[in-house]
Amino acid sequence: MMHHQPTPEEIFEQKLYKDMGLSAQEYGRIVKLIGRRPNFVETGLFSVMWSEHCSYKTSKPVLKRFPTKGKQVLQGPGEGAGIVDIGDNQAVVFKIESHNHPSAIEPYQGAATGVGGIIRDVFSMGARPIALLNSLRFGPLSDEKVKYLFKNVVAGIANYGNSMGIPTVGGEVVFEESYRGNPLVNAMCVGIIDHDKIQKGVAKGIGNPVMYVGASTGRDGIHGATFASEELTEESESKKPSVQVGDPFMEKLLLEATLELIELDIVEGIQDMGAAGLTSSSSEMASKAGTGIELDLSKVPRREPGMTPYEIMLSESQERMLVVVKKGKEEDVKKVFDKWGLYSAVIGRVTDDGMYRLLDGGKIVAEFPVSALVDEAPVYHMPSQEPNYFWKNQSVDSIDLEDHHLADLNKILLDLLASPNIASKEWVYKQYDHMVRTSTAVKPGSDAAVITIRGTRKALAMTTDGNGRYIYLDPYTGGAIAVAEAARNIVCSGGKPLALTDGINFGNPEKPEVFWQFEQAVDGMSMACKVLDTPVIGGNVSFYNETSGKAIYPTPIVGMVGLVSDLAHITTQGLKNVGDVIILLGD
Amino acid sequence: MFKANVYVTLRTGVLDPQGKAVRESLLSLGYDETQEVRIGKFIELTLDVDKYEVAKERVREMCEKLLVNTVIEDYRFELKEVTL
Amino acid sequence: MFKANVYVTLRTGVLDPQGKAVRESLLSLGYDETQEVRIGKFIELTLDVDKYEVAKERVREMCEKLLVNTVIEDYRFELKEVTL
Amino acid sequence: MRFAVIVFPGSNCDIDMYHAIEDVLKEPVDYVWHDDADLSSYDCILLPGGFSYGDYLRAGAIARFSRIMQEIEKAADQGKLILGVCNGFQILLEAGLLPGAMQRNENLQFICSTESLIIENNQTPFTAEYALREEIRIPIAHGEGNYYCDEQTLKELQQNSQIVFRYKNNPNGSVDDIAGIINKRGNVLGMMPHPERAISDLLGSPDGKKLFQSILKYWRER
Ligand SMILES: Nc1ncnc2c1ncn2[C@@H]1O[C@H](COP(=O)(O)OP(=O)(O)O)[C@@H](O)[C@H]1O
Repeated sequence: MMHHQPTPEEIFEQKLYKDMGLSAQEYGRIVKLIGRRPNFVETGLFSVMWSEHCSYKTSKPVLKRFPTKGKQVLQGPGEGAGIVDIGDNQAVVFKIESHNHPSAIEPYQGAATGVGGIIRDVFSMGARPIALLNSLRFGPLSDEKVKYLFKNVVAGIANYGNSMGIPTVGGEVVFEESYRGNPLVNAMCVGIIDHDKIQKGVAKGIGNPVMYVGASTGRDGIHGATFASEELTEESESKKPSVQVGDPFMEKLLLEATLELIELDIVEGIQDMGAAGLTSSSSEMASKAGTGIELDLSKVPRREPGMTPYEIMLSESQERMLVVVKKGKEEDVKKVFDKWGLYSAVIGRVTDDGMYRLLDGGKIVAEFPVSALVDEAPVYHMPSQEPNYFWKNQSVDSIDLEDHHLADLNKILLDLLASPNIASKEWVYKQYDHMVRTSTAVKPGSDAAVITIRGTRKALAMTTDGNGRYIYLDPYTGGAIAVAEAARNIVCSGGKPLALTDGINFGNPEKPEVFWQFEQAVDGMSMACKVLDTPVIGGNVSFYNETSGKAIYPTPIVGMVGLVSDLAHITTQGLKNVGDVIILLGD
Repeated sequence: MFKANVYVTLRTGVLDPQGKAVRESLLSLGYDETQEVRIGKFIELTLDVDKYEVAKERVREMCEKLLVNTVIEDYRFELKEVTL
Repeated sequence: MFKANVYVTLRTGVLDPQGKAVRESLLSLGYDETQEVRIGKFIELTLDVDKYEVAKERVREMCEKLLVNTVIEDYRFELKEVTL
Repeated sequence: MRFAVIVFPGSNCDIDMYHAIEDVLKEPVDYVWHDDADLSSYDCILLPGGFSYGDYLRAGAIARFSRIMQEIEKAADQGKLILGVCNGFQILLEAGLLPGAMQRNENLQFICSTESLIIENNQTPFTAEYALREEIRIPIAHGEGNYYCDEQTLKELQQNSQIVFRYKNNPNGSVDDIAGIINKRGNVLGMMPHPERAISDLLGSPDGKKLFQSILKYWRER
C-alpha cells in the first residue's frame, strides 16, 4: 500500500490514540493489559470496543439498577435481543435500537440501516421478525431542514421494513425544539420463536469453524479514526468513510437463509455484525464462550480492492453475520447461502487459548487475550449533579399558572388538535406497510398495535412510548410515567404487559447534570418496572445527543410487549356505538 | 433559455445495491462481458435564463440544495442554449 | 474495454410525477426560472469487449431487454473505449 | 384444484397468499421456488406481492427473467389461471403478459391503506362471485402502483372489458382509475390491491374471499 501505518512507537509518542478516541489513561490500561504497546490495528480494535457505544463504560453501573429478571424472562440483556415466554413452547423476542447520529447526517440511509440492524438482532436469535415499531423526535416542522429530515427518515424506515415484508405497526413522533439539530430515530423489532430454536452469540466448541455470511465488506462507516490519523494520503479523499447504505433486499435473503440454516441444527453460535462489525461480533462471541478465536482476514469477502486489515475489522458494512458451526458442516452452510445468492466463507476457527488472533494471510496482525478487549474495558462512575432548573421548577406553584377559564376553549381545543404532536400521524404510518404477514389485528392509529399468532387464539400487543418533556422536568417521575404509559397502552388493547426494552437517548454524560437526569430516569423507570412486573430485557444507550453544547430533552423510550391471551380481548380506541356510556377511570 | 443535463452518480465507495442487482441480472442473461454497473439519475431542466453564467450558477445551486444528496452523491452537468 | 453511459428518459407524453414534484420544490425555493424538469436514469456500464461495433450491439440489446421499459421509456447511449 | 405460489428472492406476500388458499379454499397449495421449472401439475398460478430482486431498476424488471417465467408463459398459453398481485402484477406487465407499465405513485410515497374498489367485470374466472359494480374494500400497499398505458391500449382495455377493478378514490394516479386488468383471453389477471389480506373481519375486511372462491368455482364448473 502507498500509505504507511504508524508504528506502535509513533502511536505512543504522537499520541495518535487520542485521535482514535482513547484517553491517555485508557491507552495506558491497554499497554498494561497486553504487556506492550499496541500496533495500529490493535489500537483501532480497542478504540472501537472501548467506545461508549460498544462497552457502555459510563452507563453500565446505572443500567445495572434495572430489574431484569422475572419468571417470564428467558433471555435478559446481553444478547442480540431479549426473550420472553408466551406459553405453548413459544416466546417473543424484541429489542429497540437508536440510529440518531447516522440519521442526522443522512436521514434516509441512517434510518434505513437502523431498521436493518435491529431486524438482524432479532433474527440472529433464531426468531422470525413479525413487527416493527419506531420512536421519532424532530425539531419544529416550520424548519425546512427538519421537514427534510422527517420526510426522509420516514421514507427510509418505510422502505426497509416494507421491502423486508415486516409490518411497521406502531410508534410515535414528537416535534420539539430541543431535537432541532439532533433528531432521534429509535427502531424496535419484535419476533417470535419456539423455545428450542433459541440461538446465542457464542464461539463454542474448540476447533469449530467461524464463518462469515451475508453481504461483502466495503469501506462503509469505518471509524472516523482512520482518517484523523497520520496515515492519510492524497488519494484517500475518495475513500472517506462513507455513509452506510442499506440493502433491504440483501437482508431479506439473509433473513431467510439464516432461519433456514438454524433449522439444520448445526449452528453453535451466531451474531449480527452491527456496530464495530467484525471486531465486536468475533470478540464478544469468544468472550461469552470463554474461548479464543482466530480469524484470517484475507478470507473475508470484500467489495473493494486494497482494503487493509484495519479497514476490514472496523467496517460497518450492513447485512452480515458471523456464525460458528459444528466442524465438518461448512458445506451445509455454503449450500444454504448459495441458494439465496449470498456469500459464505470460513474465515477462522475457535481456539482454546483464550487469545484474540488476527492474521492477514500468514502474517499475524493482532494478538492479545480476548478478555483484555471485552471484559477489561474501563468502567466510569461519572459525577452526577442536580441541575438548577430542576429546583426552580419544583418550586413553581401550579395554582399560579395563568387562568384559562375566560379564554375561548373552542379555540384552545382547535389549536391543540392542530398541533403536529397531537394531530393524526396517518401521514407517517400510511407509508409503512402495516398489514403484510396478515396478522395485524390492531393497526396504527390506536393505543398499542396487536399482532395475532397464527394457529393460536393468542396475540401480542406492542407499543413505544416516552415523553422527553416530563423527564426533563422531573426525570424520576417522568421515567416512571413512560413505563406506566406503555403499560396502559398495552392494557387498553387487551394485553397483559410482559416486559420492555429501553432506548436511552441523552446528552453528554460527562456533564454531571445530564448524568443526573440519566440516573434519575433509570431509577424512576426501574421503580415502575418492579411495580408492574415488566422487567427490562434489553435496550440501547445513545449519549452525546447535543448540538452546539445544548442537550436534547432526556428521552428514554420504552418499547413494551404484552400478551393478549384470547383474540376476544382485543380492544381498540375508537368510539363504537351511539349511546355507549363513557367512563373516566383513575384520578 | 437554457437546457441543463444533470448527471447524478453515487460517490465512489458508496454501495450501489441497485447496480449490483442489475449486474447480476445481466450476467445471468448471458452478458458475461459486464464488469461494473452503477446506476444514477439523469435530470433534464429547462431554465428561462438569458446568460450562460447565470444559468450555470443557478443549476449549481439547485444541485447543491435539492437535486443532489452530496453526502452520498456526486454530480456534473452540461448546459446548452435552446430556443423554444 | 468499453464504458457505456446510458440515458433513460420517460417517453414524451408520459407524465413524470417525480419531475413534477421536483419542479414544484424548485419553484418554492425561489427558482422561478424553472420551466420543465424531467427525471430519468443514468446507467454506467463497463464492458469487457474489444470492438466498438460489438459493444454497441450488446448495449443496445441490454437496453431493449432489461435496462429500459420501452412502453414508457426512451434511451440513448454513448460508448467510449477505456483501459483499466 | 392445485395452486402454486411462486417465490422469487424478495417476495414477501408469499406466505399470506399461501394462507389465503389454505384458509379460504382448503385446497392443496405449494410454494414454488423461482428456479424450479415445472408447473405442469398446477391449475392456478399465483404471483405474490413483495420486492422481487429488491424491485431494483423497475419493479418486476429483474424477476421477469427468472427461469420460472417461461413456464408461466406456457401456462398462460394453455389457458391456466394466473393471478399476479402487487409485485406479481408488476412482473406480469414487465413480462408483457399484460399490457401497460407501472410508475411511481403520483405522490411519490409508498401507500398502505384499505381502498374501495368497484367490480367492473364479473364475467371473469376471478370475479364471478361478485356482483357487477359491487363495491369492495381491499388493502393496497405499494410504491409503484400508478398504472400507465397509452390511449390506444386504454381504448382496447375498455372495449374488451379488460378493466376488472377500478379504484373508487384513485390513490396513486393510475390511468382511468385502474386497479386491476385481465388479458384478452381472460385467464391472466393482474391487480395492485391485495385480496389475500382481506379474508377475515378480524384483519379488517373479508371482501377478498370471493375472488378465491370464484377461482375454485370456475375450475369446478369447467
Ligand atoms: N413513527 C410512527 N410509526 C408508526 N406508527 C406511528 C408512528 N407515530 C405514531 N404512530 C401511530 O399513530 C397512533 C397515534 O400516535 P400518537 O399520536 O403518538 O398517539 P398516543 O399519544 O395515543 O400514543 C398510534 O397508533 C401510533 O402507533
